[in-house]
Amino acid sequence: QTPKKGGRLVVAADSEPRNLNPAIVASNGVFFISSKVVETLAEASFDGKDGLQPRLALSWEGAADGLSVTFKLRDGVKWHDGKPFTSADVAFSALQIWKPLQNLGRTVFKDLAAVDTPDELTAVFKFAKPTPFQLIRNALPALSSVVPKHVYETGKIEENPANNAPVGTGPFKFAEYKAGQYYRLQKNTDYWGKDEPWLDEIVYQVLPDRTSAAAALEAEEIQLAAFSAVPLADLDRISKVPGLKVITKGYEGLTYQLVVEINHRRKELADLKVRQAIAHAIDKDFVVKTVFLGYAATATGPVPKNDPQFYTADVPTYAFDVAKANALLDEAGYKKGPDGKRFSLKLLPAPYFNETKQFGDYLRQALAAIGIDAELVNNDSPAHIKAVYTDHAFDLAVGPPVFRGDPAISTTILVQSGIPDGVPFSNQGGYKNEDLDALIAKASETLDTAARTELYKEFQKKVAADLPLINVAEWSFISVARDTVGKIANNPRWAVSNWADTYLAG
Amino acid sequence: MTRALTLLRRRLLGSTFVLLIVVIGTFLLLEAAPGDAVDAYIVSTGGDTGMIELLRHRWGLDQSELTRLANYLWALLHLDLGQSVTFSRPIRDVILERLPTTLLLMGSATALSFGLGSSLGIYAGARPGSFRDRFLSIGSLALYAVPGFWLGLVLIVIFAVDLRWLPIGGIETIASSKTGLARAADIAIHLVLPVSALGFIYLALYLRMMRAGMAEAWRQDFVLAARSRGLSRRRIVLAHVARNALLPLVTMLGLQSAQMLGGSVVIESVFAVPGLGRLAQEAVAARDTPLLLGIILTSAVLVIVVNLLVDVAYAFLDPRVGASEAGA
Amino acid sequence: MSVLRRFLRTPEAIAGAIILAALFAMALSASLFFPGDPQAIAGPALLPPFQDWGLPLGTDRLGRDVLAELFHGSRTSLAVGLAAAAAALVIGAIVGTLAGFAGGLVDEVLMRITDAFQTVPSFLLALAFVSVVGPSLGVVVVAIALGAWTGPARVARAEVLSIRERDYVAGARVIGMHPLEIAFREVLPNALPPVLALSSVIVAAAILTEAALSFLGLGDPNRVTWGGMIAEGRTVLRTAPFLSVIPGVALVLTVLGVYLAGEGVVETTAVRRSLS
Amino acid sequence: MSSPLLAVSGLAKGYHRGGKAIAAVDNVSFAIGPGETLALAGPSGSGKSTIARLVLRLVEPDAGRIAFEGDDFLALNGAALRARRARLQMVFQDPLAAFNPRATVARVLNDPLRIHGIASRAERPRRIVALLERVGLSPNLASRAIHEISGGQRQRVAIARAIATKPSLIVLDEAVSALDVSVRGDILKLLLDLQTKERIAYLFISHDLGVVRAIAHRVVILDAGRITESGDARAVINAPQSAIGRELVAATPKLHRTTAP
Amino acid sequence: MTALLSIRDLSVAYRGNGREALKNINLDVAAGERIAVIGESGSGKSTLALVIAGLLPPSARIEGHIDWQTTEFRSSHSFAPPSVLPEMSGRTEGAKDRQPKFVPLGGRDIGLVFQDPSASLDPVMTVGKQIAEVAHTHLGLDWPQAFARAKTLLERVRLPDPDAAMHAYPHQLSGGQKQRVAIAAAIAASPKLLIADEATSALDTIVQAEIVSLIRQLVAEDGMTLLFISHDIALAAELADRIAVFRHGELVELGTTAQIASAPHHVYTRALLDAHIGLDTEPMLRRAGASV
Ligand SMILES: Nc1ncnc2c1ncn2[C@@H]1O[C@H](COP(=O)(O)OP(=O)(O)OP(=O)(O)O)[C@@H](O)[C@H]1O
Ligand SMILES: Nc1ncnc2c1ncn2[C@@H]1O[C@H](COP(=O)(O)OP(=O)(O)OP(=O)(O)O)[C@@H](O)[C@H]1O
Ligand SMILES: [Mg+2]
Ligand SMILES: [Mg+2]
Repeated sequence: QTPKKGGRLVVAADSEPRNLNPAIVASNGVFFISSKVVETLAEASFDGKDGLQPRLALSWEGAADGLSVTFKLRDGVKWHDGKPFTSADVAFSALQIWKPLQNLGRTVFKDLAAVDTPDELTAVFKFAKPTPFQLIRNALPALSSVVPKHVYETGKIEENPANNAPVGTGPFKFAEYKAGQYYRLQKNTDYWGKDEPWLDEIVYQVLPDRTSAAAALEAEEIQLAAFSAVPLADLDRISKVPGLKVITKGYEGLTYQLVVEINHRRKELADLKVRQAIAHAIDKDFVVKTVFLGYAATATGPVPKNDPQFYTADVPTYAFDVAKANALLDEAGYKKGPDGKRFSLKLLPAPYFNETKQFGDYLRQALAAIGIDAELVNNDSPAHIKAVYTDHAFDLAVGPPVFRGDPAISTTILVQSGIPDGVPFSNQGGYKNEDLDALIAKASETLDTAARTELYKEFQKKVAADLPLINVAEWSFISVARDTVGKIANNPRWAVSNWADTYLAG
Repeated sequence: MTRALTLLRRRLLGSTFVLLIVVIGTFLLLEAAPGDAVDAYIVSTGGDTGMIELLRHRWGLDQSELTRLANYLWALLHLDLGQSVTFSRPIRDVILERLPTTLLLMGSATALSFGLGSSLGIYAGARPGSFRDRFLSIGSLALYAVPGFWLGLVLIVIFAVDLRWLPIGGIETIASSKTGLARAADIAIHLVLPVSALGFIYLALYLRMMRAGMAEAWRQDFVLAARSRGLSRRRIVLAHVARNALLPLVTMLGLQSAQMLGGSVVIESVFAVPGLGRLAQEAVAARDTPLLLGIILTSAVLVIVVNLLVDVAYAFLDPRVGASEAGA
Repeated sequence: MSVLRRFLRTPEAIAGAIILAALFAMALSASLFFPGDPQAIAGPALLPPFQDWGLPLGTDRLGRDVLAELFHGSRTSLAVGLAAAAAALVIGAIVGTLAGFAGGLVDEVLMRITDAFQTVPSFLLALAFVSVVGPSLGVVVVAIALGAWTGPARVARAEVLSIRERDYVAGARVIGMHPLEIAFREVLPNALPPVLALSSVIVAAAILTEAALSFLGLGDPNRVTWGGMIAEGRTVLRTAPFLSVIPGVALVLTVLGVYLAGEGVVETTAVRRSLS
Repeated sequence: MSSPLLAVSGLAKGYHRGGKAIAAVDNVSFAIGPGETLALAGPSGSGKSTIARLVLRLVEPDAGRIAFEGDDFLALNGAALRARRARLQMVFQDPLAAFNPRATVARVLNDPLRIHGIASRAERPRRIVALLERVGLSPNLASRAIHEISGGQRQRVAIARAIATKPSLIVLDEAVSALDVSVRGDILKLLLDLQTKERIAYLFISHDLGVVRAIAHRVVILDAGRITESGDARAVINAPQSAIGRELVAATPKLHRTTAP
Repeated sequence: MTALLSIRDLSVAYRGNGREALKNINLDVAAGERIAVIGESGSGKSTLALVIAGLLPPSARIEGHIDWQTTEFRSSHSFAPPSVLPEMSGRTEGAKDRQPKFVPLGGRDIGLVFQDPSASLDPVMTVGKQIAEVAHTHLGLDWPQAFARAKTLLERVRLPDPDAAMHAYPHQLSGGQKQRVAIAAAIAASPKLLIADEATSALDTIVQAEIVSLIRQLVAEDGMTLLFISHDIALAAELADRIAVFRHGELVELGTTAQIASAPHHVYTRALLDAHIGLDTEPMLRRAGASV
């Protein structure tokens, strides 16, 4: 197979993001499409320094006091409408969008005070409070999408038409969207990357039904299904279909965690022994083997094993041990009743993934084995969000939080106290641990990378010991592609990277 | 003529009332739903309270229910369906974009089920109690019992994946820039499977109704009278028995239009057809109340229009209609 | 006894009766053959049928016994079908009778409400209702009934209107019977058979609607339902087709049985089905 | 005629059909004395049944007065009307349609007794038996369903129901038209017998002038909702004065029996 | 007098009905005569009409046979397809008697008029067409000719405004008018035998008299044989040359009208006569009872 220029790559898309502006909505669903159009300052990399590879920024330097970060920008980059890309665009994006409007940037850039632009190719981020450079660095691949100032500076940013037809500097231009059918991206002939992109066109075919991606691949209607659009259970068979390949790489920077969220307002669950019993009742290996069919790893704590910077295995663990779990519950004073039940719980599996629902089914059985009667409540997404994060109408919930390369971005919030009601994907279980809160606060201000990393290892130990939530497994996704698709999975966030070098073999 | 006009006026008045009930009922139902459009949006993005409040305010979700209902009705008076919160586009545009697809799907499914169903029904009912009658009767009953979504899955596996005769879904080859006849043919090919999955159950229904209607017509005196006049079997079957048995089918056609719209929700999702049914499902999932209201309103209007057309057709087919309606 | 014999006259009715009998037997014996939780994990995942005689129909994605699920699922299907149909018939009969009797404004308003329910696709309504209230067996039953009562209501009203004009109602008035007694003793019992004749169609439709809702993930997660089994099996349709084929066939047979038996009943009572 | 049992005056009722108004009954007046049979005759659609329904207050007239047993019958309502109905009964043409299809003979006869408190619960079975015997039926029939007995028997049950409340007037709308001739004679005899023994008056509706002549004292001939002629039954039928009367008489089939058997 | 048809030892039994509907009937119908069949409800009158026309349901068991005098029929239209549905109609020949025989064709050879004029016309076809299709089927006329014939027929049955009536639907006509249309359809192909099964029972006296006189006239004009079925002995006597009295499926008496009316042999016939209440019958009312 020889790499060839040109061609149309047809990809399965399982949802239609309503807002395609990655600077506002930093989420994988949006990135999947718009990362090819709108670029970030840096992208994740398997072998680059600090796991990064330059994109719009060529270099980044953090000041020792943690009050500024300096970016040197790439020269000769043009927006899709022909206007030149400058440091003013970076300043505008950071101050006007990332900090005030972006879902994740609102925390990471909360202390960003100003962006100085000494020249067209230099942007200096100024922080009001010392901010760890490690955090900023880790946030670059996901949080630093740069959009053109000249397009966004007039009118309300949220209502800008470019939010639905993004304009960027990426290898592909946004061409067309047919609701319910497809998105079409077209080659950017003016792209800064030499000889890039290879493809002429990328088409995202909307396939909302989970079973159709595999069928479409087999029928050669699409060439690539990312984000496990092909159900895991089908992979074994699909991998044997001639002309199709299954790729497990390329999601290392997009780790999802399978977590049991606990409502500590329930008196039984406020008891550590009960939480420990639940942890012992879960056969993590079974979950990995059966629910994820091996395409996952068992978890030990709130940082995934595949994270190169922060992970530590040195935490309390809970082996699968039903007898011990029962003993713990007896000790805690929750004896089995005559019907074999100790108490009842409401269990809300998040509906976003098949796997979370399936794990919900499994957890119900696992709890039944230790005399806890769990009643499953299935909700659709908005109802689940409302029930868990606003109304706290749950005892246990199954959630899939994302680890985004730094615990401070979206992980510590899961256990930290004092978060107002209604913030999704945060600690809404009423858990409060002053030690842990202090640790989180300290880590967020620690500028020294090594010291900061150490603090997060401490954080993992504490979480694993006190079990504000139970981390069960970590998984990333699988891509299935036709053999002709080349340069797949060559970075840890491949599916949401720019695909400038992806090609179709002739 | 004036009588027809008064009748029409009465119908329109009644329909307006019906639509009002539909709108208010649906609005209240959806308001009772846990979670709102912001909760639905936040699923894919996350965000803190400030952002959530910002969105609520921007989407007008911080007003009271009654205010929003009043605003909605007021806008409706001006034929304005409002703005979809999730698409951030006028709902009219979003719906008009999807409507043709659904109309095409339903129209084809109706044509298939009605045409083939009634023909087979005539074929079976022509000889009540014969082998073919029994066979078709049981066969159609079995078909009638097959859930459409399940049939859809099976059809996809057989015809799209294994045999590769037909596309697995969608309404046309994506981004193909085909035009004219080529495009029509392309769409037709894409419609084969979803139309079958959606239409077969109704095919069975029409077949059974036709057959039952004919069995009933055979028992009527006028058929005995026609036979006593020595008319050919063909004439009796077609001109008298089937002709009379057709009438309830036509009424059913109107009633089924709503059911078919409902059925298209699942079928459109199985076949990735970008129609109103799938839009409805998306609107529910996104808690896009005004959008769902718009869809339900559109389908209600559609159903009302179809029923009006059916009534016209019925009046055309059954000469007694005017007399009995005015008489009663 | 002769009624039963008359009912079992046609081969269709016999087939229907056999299927329904088997179904009821399954539903009743579910706890006997498969005590304990049918959703308990019983073996290795995705075991094909006829491999292990302890698990004759194999296991699903989580290793649950398909046969046990099938047995327990029959309960849900039957319960939902019967309960939803009963609810629809009761609501429909009450609304229709009320409209037919009251006439005038009450009739007008009730019939416009019926129209409203009929113009909204019932599956869409069920979908919205379940996602609003949250999926549980009771909610699913109500959701299905909401979309199904209009047929019975119209039939009941038409019957009441026609029976009201019959001589025997005039006869009851002539002997000085109280209007309420006329309504409930003379009219209603005779208006009901055509309404009840709709029940097989409604039961069947209810079973199918429940399956479709479960298929879309809106079934009660704490119960095994055939629709839910199909939905689960769908993701592995190509790898383990039996997971969706087995409940699918069970569903088709059940609905078929209901229809067949329904036709038998209709034929026996010789009540013509009026459809509008 | 001192005080008529039923006095109807200026009765009118219109219907709309196809946008046109039809005067089903138009300014009709007549009176019936106690124990008298008044026949209403006329072609189809002339308004006979409508008059019957008006008299029984099954439909409300557009205009006119009805005095029954000296009272303004139209002024009665609700319970008072229901109580008074005991005195004014009806027998319908189609004996099958006149009964609740699920009823049994006993139930049919029990209802009027119960509603008007004519007999205590314990007493009722005996009264039912007596009623059946009165109309010439075997008491064994009581437990039968209405559809299990013959047409003639049904009509007898209908008469039994009508007389259960001891009425002074019975309206008979084509009550013998659907019966076989042999049965018809017996029913007519029964009616006459009841009339003589209990002084029941009849409003007898029929299009069969032979029957009218045989059992009615007086006849009213209707055409298009209006009275065209009335008078002594035999006199009117022997020598009708109105065109419609003459036509009716001429159209009645005549059997010329030259020799009596 | 040539016999148009002779019925020999004819018995008919419906399945699931213990009693035979017709028992051992022997009856000759002469060409051109008017014969009336009278009897009470359920005596088998309609069954007789249906068995003669070959319209009995397949469930009916027939024994005995009906012989037709073939010379009385035109055989020129043998191209017409066998009209009746084999599995829906009984056979007029007994099982033992299978040799090919003349089988009369409904419409062409036999015209039937039924009791209920509203039920015996197709409600959704214009009356003109319902008559024309008979002419078209049996007389080999093309449609315009058939419609022209239909109009002539409507004139013959004295329907007011035949032009308008051609395009009318049954519900737009009165009962008597409908029965006239049914008669027109029955005689559209000039059948030899006209069977009227209670053709006037649903009509009021005045209309009944009109229809009876119409039938009398048409039968006379076309030389048709008439089988007039009625439960009214007086009506039968007014129209028929001979009367056949049926009871419980048996032919109890057959005679000329004068003989039946004046000197009935059978007690049942006598009872029927006695039960008749005519305009000359002695009133049953004892006038003394009345207070008028
Ligand atoms: N409910 C009604 N609605 C409309 N028109 C009616 C109604 N009842 C009776 N009519 C009309 O009123 C007229 C008189 O009808 P009615 O039934 O009183 O006649 P009738 O003398 O009893 O006729 P028949 O001898 O056929 O029973 C007819 O033209 C009839 O069509
Ligand atoms: N299709 C049938 N199936 C079974 N029994 C039948 C059928 N048609 C008629 N019968 C029975 O055959 C007997 C004769 O019926 P038929 O209709 O010939 O009588 P009829 O003299 O025409 O009566 P009527 O005056 O009521 O029309 C009756 O006992 C009747 O119940
Ligand atoms: Mg009348
Ligand atoms: Mg008859």
